[in-house]
Amino acid sequence: MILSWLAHGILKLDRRIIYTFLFLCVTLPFYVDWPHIEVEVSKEVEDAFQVIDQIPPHGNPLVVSFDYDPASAAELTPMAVAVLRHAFSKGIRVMAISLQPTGQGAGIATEVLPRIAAEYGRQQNVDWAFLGFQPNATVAMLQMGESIRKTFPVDYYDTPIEQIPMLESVQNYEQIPAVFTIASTAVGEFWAVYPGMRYGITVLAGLTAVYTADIQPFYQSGQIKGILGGLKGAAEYEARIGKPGDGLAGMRSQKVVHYMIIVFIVLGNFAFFYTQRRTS
Amino acid sequence: MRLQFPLLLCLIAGVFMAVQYFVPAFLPYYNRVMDYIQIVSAFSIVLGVASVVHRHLGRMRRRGREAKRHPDWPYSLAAVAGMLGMMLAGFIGGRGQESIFQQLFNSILLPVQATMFALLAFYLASAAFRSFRTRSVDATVLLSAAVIVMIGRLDDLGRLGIPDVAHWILDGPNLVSKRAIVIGVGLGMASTALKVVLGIERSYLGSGKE
Amino acid sequence: MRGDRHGPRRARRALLTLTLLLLATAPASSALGPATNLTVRDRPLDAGEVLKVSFGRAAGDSLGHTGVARYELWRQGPGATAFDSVRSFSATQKLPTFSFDDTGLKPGRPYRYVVRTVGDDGQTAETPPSAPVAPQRQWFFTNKVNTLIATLIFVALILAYLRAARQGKKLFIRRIAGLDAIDEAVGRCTEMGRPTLYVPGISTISDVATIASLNILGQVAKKIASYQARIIVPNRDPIVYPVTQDVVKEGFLEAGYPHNYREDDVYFVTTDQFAYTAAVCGTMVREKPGANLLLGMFYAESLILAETGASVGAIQIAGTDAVTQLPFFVTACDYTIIGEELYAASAYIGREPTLLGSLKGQDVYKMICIAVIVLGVLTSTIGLLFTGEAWDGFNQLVRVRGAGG
Amino acid sequence: MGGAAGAAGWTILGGLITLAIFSFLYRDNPLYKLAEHVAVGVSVGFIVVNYYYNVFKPKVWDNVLYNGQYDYLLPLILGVLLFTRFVPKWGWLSRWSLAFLLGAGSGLAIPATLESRVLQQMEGAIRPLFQLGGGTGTNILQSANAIFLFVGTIACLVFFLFSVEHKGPVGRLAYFGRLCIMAGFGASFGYTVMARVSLLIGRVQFMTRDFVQEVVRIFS
Repeated sequence: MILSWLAHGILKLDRRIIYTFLFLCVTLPFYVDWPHIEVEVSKEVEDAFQVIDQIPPHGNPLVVSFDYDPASAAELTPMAVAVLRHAFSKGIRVMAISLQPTGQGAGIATEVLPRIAAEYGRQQNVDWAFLGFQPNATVAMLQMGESIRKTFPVDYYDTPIEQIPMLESVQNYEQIPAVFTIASTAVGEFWAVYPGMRYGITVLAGLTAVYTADIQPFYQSGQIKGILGGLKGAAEYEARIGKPGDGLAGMRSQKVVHYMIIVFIVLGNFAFFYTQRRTS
Repeated sequence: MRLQFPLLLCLIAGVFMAVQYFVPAFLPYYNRVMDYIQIVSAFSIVLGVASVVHRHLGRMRRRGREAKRHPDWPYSLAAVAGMLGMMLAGFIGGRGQESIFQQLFNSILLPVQATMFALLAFYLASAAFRSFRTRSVDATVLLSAAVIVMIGRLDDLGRLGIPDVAHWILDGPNLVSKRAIVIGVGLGMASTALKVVLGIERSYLGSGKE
Repeated sequence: MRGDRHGPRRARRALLTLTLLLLATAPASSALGPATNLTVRDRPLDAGEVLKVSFGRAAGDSLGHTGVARYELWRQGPGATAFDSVRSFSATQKLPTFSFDDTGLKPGRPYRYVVRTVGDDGQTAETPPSAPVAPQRQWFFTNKVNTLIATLIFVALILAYLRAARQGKKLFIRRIAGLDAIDEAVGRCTEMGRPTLYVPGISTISDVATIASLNILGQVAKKIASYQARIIVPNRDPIVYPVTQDVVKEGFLEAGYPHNYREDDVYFVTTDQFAYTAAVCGTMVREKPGANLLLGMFYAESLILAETGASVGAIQIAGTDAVTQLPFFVTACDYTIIGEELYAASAYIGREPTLLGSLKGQDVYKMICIAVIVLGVLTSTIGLLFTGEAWDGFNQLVRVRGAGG
Repeated sequence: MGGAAGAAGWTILGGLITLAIFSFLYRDNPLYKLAEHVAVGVSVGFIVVNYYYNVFKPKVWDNVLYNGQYDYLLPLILGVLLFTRFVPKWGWLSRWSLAFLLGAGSGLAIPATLESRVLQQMEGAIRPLFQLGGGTGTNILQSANAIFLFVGTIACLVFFLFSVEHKGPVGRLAYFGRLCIMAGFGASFGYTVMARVSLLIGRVQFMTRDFVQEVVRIFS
């Protein structure tokens, strides 16, 4: 009886075999150009793209907030890169900050910002600025509504904010066309809950896939104007701006592993119900 | 006295911050209090840091009758060394893109955190095999919705209409259930906040009256 | 060279057009224009310390390409005669108009402004002083009326029910299905003569989910004691640990079997998240518990606990308010208590006044929300059917307006 | 360590540490523990340096010394009081700082939370049950969806109601709410799978692209 042999075999399968199988499924697509993927831009990503696309170049800056830590960098940094490429390619200025509670978002921004800005020959403090980290995200967000200078007296490189030419006419949210928060925690939601309600700012959110399902009510009620969800959101944005990056590169492995997980669930349930029907 | 005054301070701070939300005239004082909160909460981060250092230093000291160190003391030494190295690099070498401070972040802190969470993918794979069962109506509805959403995100079964069903699950049942949860959590948060301000909820002050 | 009769005339005409061209593009350097439409207005809904000043570029200065170096803003305070400098704006910025919030002013006192255009060659031109404007102080965010009413109703409800609960009034809370599932699991487990493993979550004592879990632990411990069976409680938080000891000891006492309480069955493992998880999984494999109760706050390790429990064949009941972990618990456990149900279970058992009162207050508020949504949808639909336009009265009622400009 | 060689050295260090953490899959080992503890130390050092430059120096030190705003001494004192937690005898002093922090934070949260998580969400739920604009086909589909959203929202809210016994029609409505909640968790489950897997994909990308290249370059 192959079926019962198969069922028992599945139940007793050693954990390390499953791990190696998963590792292969993730690694193979990097060396073999299979399977084919096409990425369709969803409405949430298109909304985010339109908001950023309409920001006048060389004018008031788009705020990009690195509200995540290295644990979710694999999923969120491709988004940051895609949006920064979109902004810098159009000459849109970027004012980057980080409100991630432990401040480790600042470490990521320090590495990503100069690298992408150099791709488009954008200069620091003229086309982009990085104001660094502030503790207590809720308080910092609300303080920026009154005065960005008081919230960030100096930037991450110790330059007083008065000496940054691009921020000369920036005082509070009235000069900020949109805030793009890249968040792995509820900080992404806080932008819509606190400054969103009090100052009516336009909030765009780049979130880990875990939060994409939970944030839908804020998107449907208009409190968040656009969403990039997980690695797929990054891939869609890369496709939209026509610059493939880590998002699209990872989608092949993503597809293989998704089917693998589905097969595992089906097999697991088959084995469970087959043996259970046998014993009861 | 040791309990009443802190609770009074908590009440005053709480009532002011709630009332200022509706009174523009308090804006200057509101801005000042926000600065204070910023500074004190920054100190609480340093407190968290200090307690980590305190725990690791404690492990390295000789203690007890035979003056024995904690078995894991070499690891604590490594932790303290990592911290001092990072502080030296930061305060001397600055925090620019090429600085040692940033390189240490990129090649020690980032890989450890990123890989720790990457392990979760392995646990997920083994759980998919061994414990995700359609054992109840709830689990059946959940797993079927999950499978549809997963397939829907792979975009190549458009012909079968699965991506549209997946999108509807997100904009339909998922939207209504998460909305109810957001409202429920919101009310829970607001009532807990109210109990803290009024001093009814005081577990954060630590137990007992010592 | 002059072979062509028309040469000189064409040359003269070329010269003429050249100069005209130059004149057209060259700044009218002599006549440096003042800034255009200088407007000063009070910032609405503020403490009366801010005036919003805005002005356009001087005539002929198109986006900072020509002759103008900077614009200087000068202010004349109340009772002063001289103007003093406030700020300067470099003309190279690519902004068609300049706007600036002048802060730190005195409410109710008049201020006047002048904008001076400074050319590259030091020429200056000033606008006429603006009419005196006084910043006004407002005492209420008029766009937050609905929020204020909603907040006042909320506070009133919570306080009323807290007082009612403290006075011991009879407040009805329905028994949630999860508690029946726990009783059944514990019952079947003790029949098989196997211990029950109870994990009170991995968070601290100040976490609401942990407090709720401890309430349920008391009930479970009493039931197990009455069956003279064993309960194992591994702890991750050093402060929660002694509380679980007291709760379980008290449970055994109430059941009338204080001597059955085993000191080393309720123990502290470690504070490290993954080390704690590994230790609990080890206990599951060794002790082979008949029932696993995972109630409280959990993070990413919930997946490992539930999987090991399932592999050991225990009946598993989970309960947490960590929304991100609930999907895993539902698929891996036999029954799951979802979010607020955990608090309701704890209030049902413990009848603890603060939890009971606030839960009832929130419940009544939720009923008001349901009523408003139902009325809103009905009136909006009726409006659509009869007037072709969805009536948005209720939408206006609950819509939140940002303070804005 | 010069530019290129330096960069290579850091990448290799990153790769070796990634392998040390992956070794935990096989079983817990000293290498894993060492990498984890060093990372804890580095993260603590990171916070201290950032906190000094971004918060303490500009907001406390400069404000008090140069701008003469001596009222900033108040939060400074409250902040320092936090450290009395290490001295059991004076530990109660830290309650003042916690009371201020939690009191102000909670006061700020009450109106904002009610406004954004309750009021604005209710506004999102209030939509007409029928759509008349498009062709008959889309109208029916959209109207059915609008009715589902309305009944679903009320059902899920009723599921979380604890003052009403879940029996009879209310019970059936609550059960329908529970099914919607399960479908919602299904959506979250599907997305969470993608999230966990992308973290692994990120590490594999780093190892196969950067780490392997550096190692090959060194040995060739």
